[in-house]
Amino acid sequence: MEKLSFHAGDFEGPLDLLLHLIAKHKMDIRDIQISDLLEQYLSAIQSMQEQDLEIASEFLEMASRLVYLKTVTLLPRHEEESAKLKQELQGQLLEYQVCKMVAMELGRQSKGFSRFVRAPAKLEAVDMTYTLQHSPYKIYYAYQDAIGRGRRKLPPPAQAFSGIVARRMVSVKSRIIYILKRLYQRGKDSYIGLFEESDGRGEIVATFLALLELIKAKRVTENGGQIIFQHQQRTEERT
Amino acid sequence: MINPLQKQILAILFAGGDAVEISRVAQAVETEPEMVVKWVPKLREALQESGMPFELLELDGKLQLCTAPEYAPVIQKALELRRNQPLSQAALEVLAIVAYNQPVTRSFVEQIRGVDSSGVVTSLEEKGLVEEAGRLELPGRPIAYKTTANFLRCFGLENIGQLPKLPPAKNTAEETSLETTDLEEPT
Amino acid sequence: MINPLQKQILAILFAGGDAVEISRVAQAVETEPEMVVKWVPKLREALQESGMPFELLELDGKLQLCTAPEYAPVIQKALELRRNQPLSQAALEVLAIVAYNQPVTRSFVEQIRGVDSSGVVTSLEEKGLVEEAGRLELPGRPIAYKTTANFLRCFGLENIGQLPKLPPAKNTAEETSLETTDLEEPT
Repeated sequence: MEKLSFHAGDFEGPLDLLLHLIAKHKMDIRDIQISDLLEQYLSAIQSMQEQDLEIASEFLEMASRLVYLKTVTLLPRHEEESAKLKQELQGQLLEYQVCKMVAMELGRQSKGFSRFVRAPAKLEAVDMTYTLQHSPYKIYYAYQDAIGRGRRKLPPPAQAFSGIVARRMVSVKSRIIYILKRLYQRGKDSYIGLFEESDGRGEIVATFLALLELIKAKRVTENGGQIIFQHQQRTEERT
Repeated sequence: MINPLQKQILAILFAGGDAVEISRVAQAVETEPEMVVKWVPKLREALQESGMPFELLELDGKLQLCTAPEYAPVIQKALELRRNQPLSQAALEVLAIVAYNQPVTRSFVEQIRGVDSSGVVTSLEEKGLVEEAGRLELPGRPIAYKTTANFLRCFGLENIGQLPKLPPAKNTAEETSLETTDLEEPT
Repeated sequence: MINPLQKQILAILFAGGDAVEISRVAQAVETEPEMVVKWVPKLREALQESGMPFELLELDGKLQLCTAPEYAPVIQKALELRRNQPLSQAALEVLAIVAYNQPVTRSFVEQIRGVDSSGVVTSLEEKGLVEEAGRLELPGRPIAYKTTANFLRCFGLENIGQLPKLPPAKNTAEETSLETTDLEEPT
């Protein structure tokens, strides 16, 4: 096999080296022959070593990844995993290839820093003193972020629960009382009317469940969209 | 001839040095941001007609006054500025990843490039081409990066939407032959 | 209309910012210093006639391009509008590190955040939120920073002791249950 010669900094990383090998050996990026690629990759690494080039750990990591991929490919009943690993590598190579192309295009488009700007004028009179007001907790949370812990490790503030608590408050029982009160005054009400004052999905659902309960208990009847209050003796026992 | 408010705008941009938000310019001269935007062509014309070697750039909601590119050599000579080294391939790759995916974390960049990129990100930050864009709601709350107004200026763009179009998306990559993934010319 | 060499002079003075020696300008545009001096009235006239809000000053063998004095108020207004832009995440973090650990050096801040933070420190100084607190007795005698009285004012504190207490130190953090983190309700 042809002896490859490399120079330090020739490649941005293992993906760059792989793309180079794939192009050089006219392989199809979407149909990589892992054993061929591994062989070429290892010989490239070896050639770097022979030249006493410092090999970044990423190159060695990629070598072990390729070895693993080849092993999996050879094992029976591992077709699925090997296909998945191969696809991962191909996806990464394709992505990096796009990155390289875009980088090249950006480089071409760079105006070479040829437009000069001024340094901002130093004006003695300008008062830059910050005057906005913040809670000291802003500083506390920023500190948590800065030391990499993030605010997720903090107990959630009470208002985070407010939504849950508010929804729990709408019990079916409270809506049964609401419907009964409403009907007791008017004798009957339209179906839609019962939901008029409902605030939010939770309350609507609770009202509907309350209505089902009342119909089941025969406390109300439904007739053509009208909900009619039933004056029954059981009324007193039930409440 | 430009009107007094327009003169004030030029004065602000001159003294501001960096790109100044259009909204801030408008507030200072007591007019609407829309008016300031409307005046940009007029101001460019005035600079041109009076033979000023300056350009007025609109960069993503900001305005910046800078010298026209043809004066770069004489400025470099007079101010004894080192000729700017073109950006390295590594720097361009990182810039490309940040520009097209912003806001992004350093580990996202490293995942695509397959190599540690912290040094490159720091140097791009020092060059004023990328900057911090808060932290992402991800484990460890990693710092996100975005490109700057200075990046737009250096690459002759007015906003990120003017970046060259990407080759077809990944999911169609199966059918796309490599030859067709040529980048389109920026318009 | 001004000639190409005169345009080059304006470009140099713009980019130079501060006053630039006439001899240096002359050398860059490849002419005699006397010529440059002779062109000064011509350039002033051109700026005046085209309504540019700029002035050309000649002092001590140097030239400087600056804004005309009557624009100082509007420039001041525009720059001051910047001062009360809410603090960025990066600025808040640096401020928090200084606040909880003062006096601290810039390199301590950078060590904690893992990124270069020099620009942020400068801008916090400009905003009167942190200030120098002498030099530390460490190699290189680095500058230490502390928060200011204005910092206390902006965050509604009477003294640094009133900052929300930090959860127990890192090494015990793993075993600490969430409930024990002594956090008062934000008001």
